[in-house]
Amino acid sequence: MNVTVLLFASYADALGTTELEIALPAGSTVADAVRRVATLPGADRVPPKPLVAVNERYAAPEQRLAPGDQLALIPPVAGG
Amino acid sequence: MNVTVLLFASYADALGTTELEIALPAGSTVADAVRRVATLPGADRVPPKPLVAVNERYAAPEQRLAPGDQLALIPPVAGG
Amino acid sequence: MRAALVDAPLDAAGLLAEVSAPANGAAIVFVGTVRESNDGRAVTGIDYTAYAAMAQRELDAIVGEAATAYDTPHVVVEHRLGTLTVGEASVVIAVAHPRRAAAFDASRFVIEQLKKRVPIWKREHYVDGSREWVDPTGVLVHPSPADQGHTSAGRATTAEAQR
Amino acid sequence: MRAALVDAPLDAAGLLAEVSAPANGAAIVFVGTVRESNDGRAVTGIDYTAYAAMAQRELDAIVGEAATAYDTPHVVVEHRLGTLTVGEASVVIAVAHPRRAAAFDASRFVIEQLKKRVPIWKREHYVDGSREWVDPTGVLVHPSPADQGHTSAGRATTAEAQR
Repeated sequence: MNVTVLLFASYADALGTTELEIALPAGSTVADAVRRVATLPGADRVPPKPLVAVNERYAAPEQRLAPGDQLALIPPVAGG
Repeated sequence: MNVTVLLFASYADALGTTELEIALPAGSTVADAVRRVATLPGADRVPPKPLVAVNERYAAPEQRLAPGDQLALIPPVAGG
Repeated sequence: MRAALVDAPLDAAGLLAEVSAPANGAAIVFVGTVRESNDGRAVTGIDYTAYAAMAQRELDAIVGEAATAYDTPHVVVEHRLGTLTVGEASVVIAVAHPRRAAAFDASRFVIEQLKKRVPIWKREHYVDGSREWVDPTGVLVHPSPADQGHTSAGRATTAEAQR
Repeated sequence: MRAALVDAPLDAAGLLAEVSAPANGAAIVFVGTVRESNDGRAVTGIDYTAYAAMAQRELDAIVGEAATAYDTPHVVVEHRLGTLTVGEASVVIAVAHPRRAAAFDASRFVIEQLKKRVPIWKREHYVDGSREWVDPTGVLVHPSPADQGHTSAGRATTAEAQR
């Protein structure tokens, strides 16, 4: 299945893009997606266990993904 | 000696005036002045031990007064 | 750092501008307003009166204490006097600080101290035309001469210690 | 009850007016502004960016939680995005309530929650022309491509957890 990965702020700078598509085996979890992203060039500048949102909601590493899910890697937030 | 007594809000309504002069023996205290005010018509509607300020500062009952001091009887404050 | 008693409508935005400075990361504006009811009675307005000289002195002391305790010169308070209608601002406190926690604490300090020690009084106007001095300590408040409908025993006005 | 991400200068006085109502006795406006320095470095401006859809969702949730917890519908927050200069407001929170203690607590709740969970990021501009993403958790922030003077190890930006 394919999922979209959104990148922001320092993570977008690290990977050189704000959005990418990854293909994962059915039944993959958030943690599986994060491990896939970690293999990409520049991902050494993203921490191994970043905060993640799925479809605009914070998600646990063990959450299962569905085709077309929108994953976002969330750098430490700094609003206000 | 003479001292001025200022009255405000409900105390002014009770005594029907905002300011009066009282004559006290030398060496009198805040408490002495308050007891004198308590003999005036309408003073039954002022509590026996009101807050008092002398020359714009809160004062203890035992504080001694000087001629010309400005005493103020302070009803419960309600600013804000 | 400034405190004032004023007879005209208060300007919250003006006070916010007054405390702004490039070193600050947070500003808090507290606005106290006349509520439409108090202690279950419908209120139409409030007269605020003060022992003006002493109130000014106490307000000056409070902003000075806040400035020292929270280490910022950016503390301003204005209290209005006169007759206010429902919704009008009776007090505005503006505080700015490099850090938000101190700004909140300083703002809170000023309003709590003001309510405790500044010689200002308020007389509420009720829909039935009567008026009563508010006593936040909850002891009896006697009706004013304008308030002929009540006996001299009045009624207990527990008022709000928390407005 | 309203939350918004906006691209234009924020209007603190407008938000204060928005939460005003005759039942309220207290209104608090919190304004977060860009400071001239952070962590000892002189700052000339800040870029704010967001995961807009999720930030909107989280802001909506926060004002809803505040309204429920403190029992008032009068909670509004606006967060600005884009490039701000020193002194400009990045966030304004307005809360009004019948009682002041709840107004203070609700205001504080909104800013603390906002800083904890709303996906907004800021990149500070320094006087030397470099720019860095701020990490309030204090772990390493890597320099952006525009920041050529630094090695990829960057420098630790402990930032402010308390602005």
